[in-house]
Amino acid sequence: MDFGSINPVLLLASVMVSATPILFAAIGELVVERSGVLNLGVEGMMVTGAVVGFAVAVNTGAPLPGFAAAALASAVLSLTFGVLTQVFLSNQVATGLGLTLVGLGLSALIGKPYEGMKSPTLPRIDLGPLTDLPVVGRLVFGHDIMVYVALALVAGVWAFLRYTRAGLILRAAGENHDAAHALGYKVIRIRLASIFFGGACAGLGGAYLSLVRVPQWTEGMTAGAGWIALAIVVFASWRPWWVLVGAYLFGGVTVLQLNLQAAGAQVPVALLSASPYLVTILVLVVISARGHHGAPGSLGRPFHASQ
Amino acid sequence: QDDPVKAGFIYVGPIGDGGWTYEHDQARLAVEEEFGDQVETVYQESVPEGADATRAITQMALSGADIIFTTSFGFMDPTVEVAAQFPDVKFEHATGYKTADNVSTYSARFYEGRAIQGHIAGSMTETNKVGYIASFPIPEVIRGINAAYIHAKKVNPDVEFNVVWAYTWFDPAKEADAARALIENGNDVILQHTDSTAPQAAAQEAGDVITFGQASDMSEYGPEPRVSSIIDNWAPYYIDRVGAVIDGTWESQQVWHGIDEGMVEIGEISSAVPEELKAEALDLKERIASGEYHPFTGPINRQDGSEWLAEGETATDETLLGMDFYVEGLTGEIPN
Amino acid sequence: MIRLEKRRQPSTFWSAMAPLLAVLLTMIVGGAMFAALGVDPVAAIRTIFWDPLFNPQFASYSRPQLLVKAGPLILIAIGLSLGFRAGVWNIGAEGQYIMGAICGAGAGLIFYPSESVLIFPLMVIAGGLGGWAWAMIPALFKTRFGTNEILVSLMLVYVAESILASVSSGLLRNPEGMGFPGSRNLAQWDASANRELISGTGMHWGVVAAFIAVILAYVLLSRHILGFQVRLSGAAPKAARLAGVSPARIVIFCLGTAGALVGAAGLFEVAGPAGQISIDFNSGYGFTAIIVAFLGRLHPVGILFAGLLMALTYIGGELAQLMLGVPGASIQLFQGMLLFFLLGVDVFTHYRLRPTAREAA
Amino acid sequence: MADALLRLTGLTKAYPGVVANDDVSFDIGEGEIHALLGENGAGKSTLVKMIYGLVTPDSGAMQLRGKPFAPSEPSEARRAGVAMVFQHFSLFDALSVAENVALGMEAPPPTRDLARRIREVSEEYGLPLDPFRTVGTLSAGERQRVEIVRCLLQEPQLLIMDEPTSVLTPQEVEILFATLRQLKDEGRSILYISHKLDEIRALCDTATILRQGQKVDTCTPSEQTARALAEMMVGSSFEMPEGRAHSTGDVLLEVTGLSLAAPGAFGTPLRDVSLSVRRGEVLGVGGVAGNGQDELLAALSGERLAPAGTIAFAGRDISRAGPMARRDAGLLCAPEERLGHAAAPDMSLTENAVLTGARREGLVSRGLIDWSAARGFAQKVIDAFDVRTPGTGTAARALSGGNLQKFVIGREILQRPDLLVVNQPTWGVDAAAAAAIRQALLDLAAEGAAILVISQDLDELMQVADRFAALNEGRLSPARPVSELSLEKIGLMMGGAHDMEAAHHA
Ligand SMILES: Nc1ncnc2c1ncn2[C@@H]1O[C@H](COP(=O)(O)OP(=O)(O)OP(=O)(O)O)[C@@H](O)[C@H]1O
Ligand SMILES: Nc1ncnc2c1ncn2[C@@H]1O[C@H](COP(=O)(O)OP(=O)(O)OP(=O)(O)O)[C@@H](O)[C@H]1O
Ligand SMILES: [Mg+2]
Ligand SMILES: [Mg+2]
Repeated sequence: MDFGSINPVLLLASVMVSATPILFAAIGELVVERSGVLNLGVEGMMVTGAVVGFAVAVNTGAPLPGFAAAALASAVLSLTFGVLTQVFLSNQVATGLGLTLVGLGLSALIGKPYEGMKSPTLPRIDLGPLTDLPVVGRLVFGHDIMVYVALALVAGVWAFLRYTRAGLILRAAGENHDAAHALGYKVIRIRLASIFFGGACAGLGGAYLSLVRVPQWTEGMTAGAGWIALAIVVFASWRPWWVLVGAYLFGGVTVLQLNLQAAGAQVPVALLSASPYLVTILVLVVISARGHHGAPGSLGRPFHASQ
Repeated sequence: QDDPVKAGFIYVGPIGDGGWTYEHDQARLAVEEEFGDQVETVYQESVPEGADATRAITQMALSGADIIFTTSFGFMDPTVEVAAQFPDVKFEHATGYKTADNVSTYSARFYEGRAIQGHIAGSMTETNKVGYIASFPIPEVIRGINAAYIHAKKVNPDVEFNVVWAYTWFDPAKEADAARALIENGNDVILQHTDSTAPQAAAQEAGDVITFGQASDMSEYGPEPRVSSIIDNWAPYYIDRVGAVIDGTWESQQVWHGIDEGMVEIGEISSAVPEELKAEALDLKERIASGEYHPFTGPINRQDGSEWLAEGETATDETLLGMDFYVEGLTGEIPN
Repeated sequence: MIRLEKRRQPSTFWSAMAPLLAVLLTMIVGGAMFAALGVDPVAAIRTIFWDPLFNPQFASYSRPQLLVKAGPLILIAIGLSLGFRAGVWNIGAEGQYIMGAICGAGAGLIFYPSESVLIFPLMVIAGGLGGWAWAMIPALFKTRFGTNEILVSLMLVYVAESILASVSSGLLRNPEGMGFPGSRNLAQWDASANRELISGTGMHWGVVAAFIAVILAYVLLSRHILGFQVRLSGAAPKAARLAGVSPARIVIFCLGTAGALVGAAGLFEVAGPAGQISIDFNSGYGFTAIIVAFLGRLHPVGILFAGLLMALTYIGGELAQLMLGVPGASIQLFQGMLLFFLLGVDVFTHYRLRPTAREAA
Repeated sequence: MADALLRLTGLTKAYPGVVANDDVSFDIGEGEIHALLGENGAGKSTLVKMIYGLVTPDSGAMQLRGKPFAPSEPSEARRAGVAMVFQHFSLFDALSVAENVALGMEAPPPTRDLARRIREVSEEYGLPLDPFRTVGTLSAGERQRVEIVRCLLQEPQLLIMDEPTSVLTPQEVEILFATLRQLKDEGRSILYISHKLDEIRALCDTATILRQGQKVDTCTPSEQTARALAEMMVGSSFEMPEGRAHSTGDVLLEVTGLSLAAPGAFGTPLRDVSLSVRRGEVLGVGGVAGNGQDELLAALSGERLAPAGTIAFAGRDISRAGPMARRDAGLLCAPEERLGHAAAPDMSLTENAVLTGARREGLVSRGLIDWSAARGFAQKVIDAFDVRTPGTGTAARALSGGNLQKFVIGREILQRPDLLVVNQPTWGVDAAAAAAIRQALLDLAAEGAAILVISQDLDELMQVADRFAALNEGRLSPARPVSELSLEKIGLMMGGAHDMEAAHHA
């Protein structure tokens, strides 16, 4: 067996790209869950973002408006979930699944005319000499802008939750919604805002798939990425930097298994293609066995201010 | 002739897949174009193989279809089953092998096109590494890999094939990842037996990598990375068969058409290919079409070194249809 | 302003009315959607809800198909609903369905071409065991380590799919199938075929099993102490512990029962309507059944009706595609709406609307 | 009082089925400690929530220093100088002390300054706190400090305290009172809610008494007897439980050296607990909330299994037996939390009767539940304990707190336990119902059952228990006959000074 052809720098660079969609979705979902809401509809929001982003990019001829529109569209869609669960107090698990169903149907419908089209794609940034540096150049300075946006978002969410008052309030709402309400915080409003933000992030993740990573629109193209994002939030024990680690780990296993195949490794293909999921399960088990949970106290519980 | 003939189509994917189903639907449109008021067409897309297929075909027959094209291998048993219930309806099943009085099968000799792709690939690779994105380990795909490899090897003895099994006909994200992995491992030619254009996009992004369109022309990625393509052209066959129903001359048959009959087309060879090579490729195409040359002509050994075809011997259709082995020189194993 | 006020007792009126209102709202909003797609909304709604039952051209075929389609949905949803009642979220039924089908078919194919009458029962048992075993993975992880069962069961769907791809082109591949992936056709082998029991009804063993499951689940939940414990675990976990119910046992019981029913459903499907194990013989029943379970309010009789309703929208949706050219995706959206409306309308069961007091009051 | 700080006029707030506050008017003076008294459900919390901006009155008005005051949300009230320590729910277990404090403030300073101020203020008022501790790991008394310090940091003019002492030891209560008097001397006003009449008489300048949402009186508590105050609250006199004849039998329950790890991140471990209860005897276990009461009950009920050899019942080791086996043997339990633990809120009373009565009452045969027998049993509990409810089909949550408590206790008592363990039997129950429940416990003991009462209400324990032991951080003091105890000794036992106790006796 010869793995000599696998170039670690290219592999890493490729991991960064392939992890970006789930990273966007997972960091958004992290905020939603920290506010105490379990939104299982990530897949539906992502796929909606993918189609809207693609359609707008094709029509405007520029990818960035596509990203903006994707974020907006998914965020608006996520509000249906928000209103149902927060105002109408519906079961969050069922509503999240419903959101996935609606997102998949809606996106397929919107996407009909765009199937098989080619979209304008995001160029990699080129910082001249910096980008030409060995190793570092490709890894650090050789990506498209959205890769950096995703990283910045992780840092931003981390700083927001840790250092800002709004972040503290958001965590408080997720930790104990009755106490937060008693102190006068608008739990429902905080949660709706978080859901909106989570929707926007999922939309960006979807658009990154359809505009950069693939780049093409096809029905159901997220193919489970939203579910992976949910798993990564648990994996990360609801901590932002660990979301990054989780996303890169999952992206890493995904890319590595293809690279192993491409390099001719004698490992059963079925095992390789299941490996990202097996690794995720394994990590989840190890984490829970260590007793590290850290789930927000009010996660998934309905809140009704009985005043 | 007041009552138009109703032709139904059962598709396995969405029309917009840009590949397999898209080409079948193009052919449907060609049928409408050809016969105008004489036909009416209906279709159902994204029909899962299995129980739902049986129902979709039955309902189509109930709705009054006179001829139904079922366009995926997985529709074989459902087609045969429904056909038994509707003796007056004609059925055409793509890529299968079971026939009946009212069931025909049809398929295309894509390996003929693969041979030409292999020839171009072997000539043009600079790294001597050709990547191949395969879908499922089935005879058709294995045939394609073998045909391409034999002809690449002929022009470039140092060539090496790296096969990635994607286990999907159509999953752009997976195909893009597979293409990237291959490119990163030094493959500068990517052949694919999956239907999306994602590999073309990945190649375009990487630069200095060439690809071939699959199922449809994918000319939007020309002249580079897409340097040529294999196009499924079902229109002549569909027009022929619907015409036969209109005339009342339809009979069950089993066809395997290739470049000669126009079911397999070679998309334009782009300017990225040197003139001389282009001429060679076109010559190969001519010879295959005329029957002068068979892509599987001995001597060819199996992967394990045992003899498959002796000097000058050509493969029978039967072995080709059930092909489940690699030829000598290919590395790796066929998964199962 | 209007605000919601929690009822002391759930309203029986609304819990009966909500599904009807949800269907009505779905028809209205769905109709608007069809109109926006350029399809006559009345015709679309009629094709979806009426034609499969009463259209002379299709009904004689579609009506039995309703059972064929609803059977596995009901069987799976019954299994899942037990867990959902107890707060055990098994989202990975699709994987258990696949594994049940693989194990069941595999167990039968070992004996090909024997014609023993024992083969089919053996396959059913093996199918149930396959699904059960697959569901035991998240169950054990949850009880041993507290691992989240939603995610583990879901990840296992993808693992099951790659096992399916592998066995259908390897281990279980039909040796006479010209090298194509897919097993022998079980429906065409007498010993393994899950046939229509009464011709023209669509009734096969899977449908019978679904009806039995509905009855047993009903008795279990309403009369049996175990069912009481399941409900109690979901309604008040601490009270359940006080009563002496072991949470681990409930998790194992719920996931195990669901796994077995789902696995059996997979086997019934693959030995009957689907016919063979192939790379994607599974058509999402495992996921759709989750919706059926919620539409049926996690109640066995509710699930029976929800399964039939869902089957109706599928078959009606197919007819609408065929006859009216409605895009397939719009049917999916339509089903999503149905669930959303039900979840939304359900608020009236537990809350009442009340105008907020004004100053003068 | 000429210079009223806060004037309430005609405040009214109705909830469905109850008028929580009905035309309530009174004044709170500057520098005054004003008590608000009333039975459970009299409307005290509702009234202060209106002052704090959490609840909007249906009608009526408030004036703060003569200016109209109608806070629409708590932050508005906080800006106006009103701070509040809540009866329930206002700390975040997973957050640090500093974060918890910041959440209750209008414009908290940066973390470092805040931490410094927390240290300063908490020391100034004798309530030391580490700002970086996670709140979930604090004891109940410390948690209360967090709430108080949170208020103090805002320099409030009016501090509202809703039942602050129910979780404190007598010593801690003293410290709190010192703090409150210090605040009063600084010219701040305090609105103080408590059921503990002696405290109110010792601390408060004025008292307003609510009954069923209406103000019935305003008085000077130091001039009234506790009995008089209680009768004003209830509106009539009520019966105190009768004393009973002592005839204790054999030891029924013997716990020796029971240690058990904390159940979760924020629970209390049990440390080397030993106790014994005889037939016909009531053992009272006192202690401040969060010192292991729930854990002790769980270990006795079998919800958590104990190490072998630590719990013997009627001479048999039942340490590893589950709740069902223990119930079969005659050991029954009624936990503190009624909704969710002792009863399933969304299930009917019949179903809740099956919850613990399934086997002892023979409600299940061959796995099938006999629903008509279950209804019969539920009805029997309802009749015997005067549970006010439309019927056995009513959901548990639809009962008022006191009625549900009667149902839960009655359900266990009617199963004729040999040993009954109850935690907080009369928590949140009005005086008349409480008296009835206590009487039922005493009657049960008189019939020869052993009873273990865990309670935070010392008066209750003094009334019903023969012997008393105190729980402190999971340690149980040796039991002493109640007749030998003084309030001071109890306080020391609750504060964990077991050694000192032992020294006295040595
Ligand atoms: N959000 C609400 N919805 C409906 N009823 C309520 C609500 N809050 C309080 N009530 C009712 O209003 C009445 C007064 O309640 P409140 O909490 O003010 O009593 P309290 O005097 O503080 O009692 P406790 O001593 O038990 O704390 C009670 O009957 C209670 O059930
Ligand atoms: N949200 C509500 N919806 C309907 N009725 C309610 C609601 N809240 C309280 N009630 C009614 O008001 C009455 C008082 O309820 P609550 O739980 O406050 O009792 P309470 O006054 O505390 O009585 P107890 O002293 O027995 O605990 C109950 O009988 C109940 O029927
Ligand atoms: Mg109160
Ligand atoms: Mg009360």
